[in-house]
Amino acid sequence: MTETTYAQSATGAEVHTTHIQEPRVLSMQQALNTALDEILASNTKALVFGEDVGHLGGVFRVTDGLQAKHGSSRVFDTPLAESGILGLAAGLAMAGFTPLPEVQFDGFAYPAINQIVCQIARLNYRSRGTMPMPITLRVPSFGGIRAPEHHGESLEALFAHVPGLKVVSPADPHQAYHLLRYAAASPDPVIFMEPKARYWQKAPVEAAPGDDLAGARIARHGRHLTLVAWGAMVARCLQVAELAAEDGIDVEVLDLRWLSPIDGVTLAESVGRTRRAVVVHEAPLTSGLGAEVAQLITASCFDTLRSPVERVTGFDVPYPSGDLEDEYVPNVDRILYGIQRVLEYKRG
Amino acid sequence: MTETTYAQSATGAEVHTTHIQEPRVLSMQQALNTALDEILASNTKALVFGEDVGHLGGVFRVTDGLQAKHGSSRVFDTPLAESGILGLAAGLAMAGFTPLPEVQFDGFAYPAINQIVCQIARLNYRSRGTMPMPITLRVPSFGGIRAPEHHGESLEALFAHVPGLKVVSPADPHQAYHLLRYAAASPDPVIFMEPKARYWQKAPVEAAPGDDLAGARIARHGRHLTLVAWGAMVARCLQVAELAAEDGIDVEVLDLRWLSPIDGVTLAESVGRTRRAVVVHEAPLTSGLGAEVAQLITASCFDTLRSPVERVTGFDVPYPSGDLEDEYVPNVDRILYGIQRVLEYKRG
Amino acid sequence: MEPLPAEELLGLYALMTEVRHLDRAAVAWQRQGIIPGYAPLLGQEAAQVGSGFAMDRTLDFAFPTYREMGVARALDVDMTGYMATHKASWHGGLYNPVTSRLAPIQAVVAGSVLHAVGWAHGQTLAGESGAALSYFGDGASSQGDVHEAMNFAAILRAPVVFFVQNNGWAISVPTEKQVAGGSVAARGAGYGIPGVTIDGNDIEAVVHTTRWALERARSGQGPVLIEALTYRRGPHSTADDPGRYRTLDEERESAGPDPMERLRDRILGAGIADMEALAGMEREAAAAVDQVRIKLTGLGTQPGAEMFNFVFQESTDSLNQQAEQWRKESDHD
Amino acid sequence: MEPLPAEELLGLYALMTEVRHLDRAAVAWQRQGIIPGYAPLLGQEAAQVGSGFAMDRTLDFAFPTYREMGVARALDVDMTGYMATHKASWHGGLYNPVTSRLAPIQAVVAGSVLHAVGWAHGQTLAGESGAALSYFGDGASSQGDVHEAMNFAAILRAPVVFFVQNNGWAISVPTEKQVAGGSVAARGAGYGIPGVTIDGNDIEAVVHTTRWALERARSGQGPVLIEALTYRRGPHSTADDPGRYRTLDEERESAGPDPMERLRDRILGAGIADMEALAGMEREAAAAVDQVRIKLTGLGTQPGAEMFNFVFQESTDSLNQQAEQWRKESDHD
Ligand SMILES: Cc1ncc(C[n+]2csc(CCOP(=O)(O)OP(=O)(O)O)c2C)c(N)n1
Ligand SMILES: Cc1ncc(C[n+]2csc(CCOP(=O)(O)OP(=O)(O)O)c2C)c(N)n1
Ligand SMILES: [Mg+2]
Ligand SMILES: [Mg+2]
Repeated sequence: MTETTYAQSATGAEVHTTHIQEPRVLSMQQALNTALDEILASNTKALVFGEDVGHLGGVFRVTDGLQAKHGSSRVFDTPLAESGILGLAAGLAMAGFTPLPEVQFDGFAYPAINQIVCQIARLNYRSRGTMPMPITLRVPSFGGIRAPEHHGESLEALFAHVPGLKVVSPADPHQAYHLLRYAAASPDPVIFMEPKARYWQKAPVEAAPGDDLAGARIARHGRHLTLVAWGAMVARCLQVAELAAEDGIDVEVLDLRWLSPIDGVTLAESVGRTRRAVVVHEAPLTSGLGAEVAQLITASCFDTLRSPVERVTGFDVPYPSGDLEDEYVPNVDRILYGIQRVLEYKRG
Repeated sequence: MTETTYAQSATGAEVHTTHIQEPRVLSMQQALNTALDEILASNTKALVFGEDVGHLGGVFRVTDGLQAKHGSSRVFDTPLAESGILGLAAGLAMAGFTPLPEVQFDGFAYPAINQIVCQIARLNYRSRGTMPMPITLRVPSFGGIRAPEHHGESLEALFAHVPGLKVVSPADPHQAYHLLRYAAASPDPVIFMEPKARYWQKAPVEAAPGDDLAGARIARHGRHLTLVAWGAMVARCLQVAELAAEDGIDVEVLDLRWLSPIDGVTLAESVGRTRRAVVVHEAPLTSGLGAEVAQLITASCFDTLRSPVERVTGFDVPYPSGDLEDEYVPNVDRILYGIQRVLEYKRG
Repeated sequence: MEPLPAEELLGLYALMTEVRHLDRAAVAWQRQGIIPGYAPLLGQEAAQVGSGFAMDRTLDFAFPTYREMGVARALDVDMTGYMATHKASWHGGLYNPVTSRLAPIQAVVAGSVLHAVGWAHGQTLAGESGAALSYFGDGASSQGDVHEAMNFAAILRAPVVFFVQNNGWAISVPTEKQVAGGSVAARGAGYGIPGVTIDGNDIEAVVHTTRWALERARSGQGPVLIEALTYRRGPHSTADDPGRYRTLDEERESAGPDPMERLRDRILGAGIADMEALAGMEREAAAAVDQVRIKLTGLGTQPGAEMFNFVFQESTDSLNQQAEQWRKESDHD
Repeated sequence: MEPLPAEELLGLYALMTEVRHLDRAAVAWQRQGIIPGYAPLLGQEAAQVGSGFAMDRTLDFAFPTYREMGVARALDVDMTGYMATHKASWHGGLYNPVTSRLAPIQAVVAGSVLHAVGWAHGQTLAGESGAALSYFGDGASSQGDVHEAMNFAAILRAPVVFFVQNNGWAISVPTEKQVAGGSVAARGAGYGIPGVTIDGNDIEAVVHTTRWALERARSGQGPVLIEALTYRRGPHSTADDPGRYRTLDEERESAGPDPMERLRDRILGAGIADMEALAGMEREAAAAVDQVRIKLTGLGTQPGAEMFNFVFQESTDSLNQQAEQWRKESDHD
């Protein structure tokens, strides 16, 4: 994966290659901001819009300074209507633009679902490839910030089930920077789920992606079992892995990254080695993406699996208020229990 | 499960027990129409509304004659706006009514998703049980009728992932009649997915439900493997079972009925006996409800399963036009291939 | 209002004649099993042909619903490719939407109204001067997306013309139970955009008003909302039975004079052409429709592989594997 | 417009004083870490207290957003239960919405507007005579649901009053970039319903207009749309920094006179009460707010089991099992 691959404009717009040249320590918010800045600079057809993304720079400051730098035609506030924002994006894509709309919070993607599912995901298909939808929809996602209702949700299972969408979530600043540039260069619609609980932690962003951005990645190598996670749960799983190591348990952490399409090859390779897996996600259990991941693992590793794949997830309840958040989001204890279950499993 | 159980009104409205007294041969459309008629007669708080459900009696005639009989206050046409219909339902539920709204076709539930997910599914929770939502949303669902775009879709995975919703789909007229009465008596919101390809086939409807309506049911007993299906796929699986029987393969067909909550006990019991399972659904493969079913089976039957659970489903493509429908919806051949795969599976 | 030149009137009459023939033929084809379904536009020919005719096809772009066959014909779209949607070949139709200046056929009521606004705003951003023409119905006007579209369009001053065909019905629901206040056009004022009501069965009024609105939009003066009053003379679709919700007497009364007859009388009255010339047009229309029938029946079933081909610009391994498995399992017997 | 009786003016002043105290206190509590966040209503006290005060609590029902603390107080809602939402105890608040005649606090912009229409239509169907009062903002007016709600309400002639607080801002976006045409009230005409613009900082105008609208609705004359012009003097929420999008000078200019000072001047000018009496009200308000603080800080953390308890009226085996597992895994260390 070279830089030019993802600096290419899907719509044939002139592309000036703009890219960080040396490692920088950035928060995810800064990494995303840098990526957006460079996307706007290198693809003259790129547009950033949504609620409060202009002057204010977004409620999480991810678009901070972009309007001042790139102008209010290319970075603009819309009225407060998510269906309108996504419908506008579809029309702009038809006109040859590369829209990067934002939905302010996960829970406010619902009013736009009709435009996302019935229009953006299908216009390439409906038009037999003549009207591509190179749209990257940024959605601050997942929980963990003690926010009001509808500000802490995980919609990946919904999006991953929609044919015509690709879905990705970065786990750290380096991933955020490279995956956003990769997504924005895609000729297909990508839902970009930003783990808002991780916006502020700093870490190095390298100039080179480091691996093939199209698939999953092993965030930590281990021998005894594989923890599969994405978004904010990757950091938590890495933390769990350190704790487990104290008990002599060697945990592999697989950062799935792409929630659609899922990288079944890396999954099979990892669990083929470790023979045990736990999937961790914040979304409710039932019909969550963990079921798909578990079934993909089981189908490919049926003979070698030593125990059923475990799921440690949010419960089948609405995302709760701050008081109960730490009870809802998989915490270290619950993940350790999941690990214990797969390690202690005995055939009956 | 006795009649009175589901003739109870969730909202405490006066209930006159009205119910078919002897077996009748009905199409599913007639069975649903009969059930709605009786619900309106027995629960004075019940209301039927949606697009074209009044005078016209619905595009599938499921509400035929109900306005003439019960009046245009209780059975009424709304303007053409699905979010409006569901938002109205939520408000009417707050006012003590038992709304039975209709969304005209599966694909037109998307504009209402915000009201369904963020409001109807959560108002009981948000209000700490003081504002129940005894809403039964009828959605003509699934494919098979060579219809225009957005008229053949399967949204069960989306609905089943939403905490606060219950989801059910009947496979035949008897199930349709009893499950609709059961759903309408529920104090919780139920998404009622009607397999539109099965509206017109007639079959006997018995006065007694015949089993516990709250769970799954075995539609055909068999020894060699379990086919798990719902909606229109149940009839197809029964047909496959007959064909397989000619080759000496004894197929059990499990009609899941409730897509949320899923009856894990019946699943485990069946596959515990047959040791092999194939899940069949019309929705796309990835993140479909088949993943959840497969994972539930694997988790409960890990030691006895002889092969990984197979999924025979729609592809990860938008539901296609009539020309390609029979290629998309699981057909007899593809289900037979799935059966072959689980039967011929050999540990590597 | 200047009368239209004679050759334009004749051109419009020829188009309307062909559209009416094709419309009637399509209903017959459905009965004959040639196509599984169809949504007739009978009675809406003036609104559709007139507005499509008013477009500048080098600049403008139209966004239809599922009933705009007359617009498609006026834009000179390949009619076999257009009708293929009703043959269940491909949802969006088999014509090329980009070169045809007609977005793919669209079944979600109000689904494409926002796309028109987005495309139009794209014209502004790109410094181009086309206008978008957004078609929708009285029923669709109830959808939230229409409100969002009008508000966005007015805020962005986007060059878009909202063209509402108020044909009196949304399937079985009459306008008075659909459109509170009785007028879609009146809603324009609430967004600060001109809302104009026209007789949608008077093709000259349709052409003039649409031209005016498109020019206004192109010249940077922002969106316009046109409500063309017309009447759906046929059923909602071939699956519908209007006898269940309106009587023939009611139909006759509400429909008013036939837009085709009006144009014919206008042409004959002004001595622009004689009956014979018009009869010639009828024959040409019949021949053209016959060609469509021949090509349409000649269209084979779409190959199953097409299901997989257009999902993405860049397909995925997982999808390719599904296509591969499908191929294996459907080759077999 | 008849002036309000003296005791009503005094009652309103007492309510507004308490609301202002509680509002300022809540901002302080956020800084002190007592609550994680808060959305102040500073400057909107007249619009909120006046409209809530105009309700008949035996008949009517209010549907708030997330900023209607002043409405809640005017309706005599348990303010600890109300403020609990900002302590992150429970999203909808811990008050009983049914007995309070105030629907649960609601964070989806425009989410509850349709509920008000549904509840109001329920009054018609049940032969009862209450009216619904639906609160939303200038930003919310852009949502499709608001359009659908107004159209439904007018078609159904539902007894609902739409009360828009146009406070000039939706987070950082000013009304002129939000509301095309500049007036939410003007949109009423498009639905055939009265749209009234009032000075939302004039509490007498607010009380009079809301009473008139509620009475009109209750008597079967259909919905009314009121746009109360006011100003959000504080940040959008305690997480917001208005300095990024407006200057203090702009604030001063746009905000106009403080609604509280206006009522105080009115009361003093008319000799209804003297400064001392008003100072007494301030002391009572401070004491009441202190009580809320004590109760709020005394509120323990919600027990985790509550997550599972209210999902359904009839819980499910699967959910019960999850609750059981949660219990086991969180008792442990
Ligand atoms: C969002 C959505 N809801 C429902 C339908 C089903 N439906 C198809 S056409 C129609 C009526 C549309 O009426 P109108 O907008 O007036 O257009 P007309 O059919 O009269 O041309 C309905 C309800 C749909 N296609 N899309
Ligand atoms: C559907 C939805 N989209 C976005 C948001 C995020 N958000 C919360 S408040 C707000 C601004 C609301 O403005 P307005 O309606 O004028 O109310 P105000 O805050 O001024 O009281 C936004 C964008 C939301 N809560 N709901
Ligand atoms: Mg119509
Ligand atoms: Mg505001």
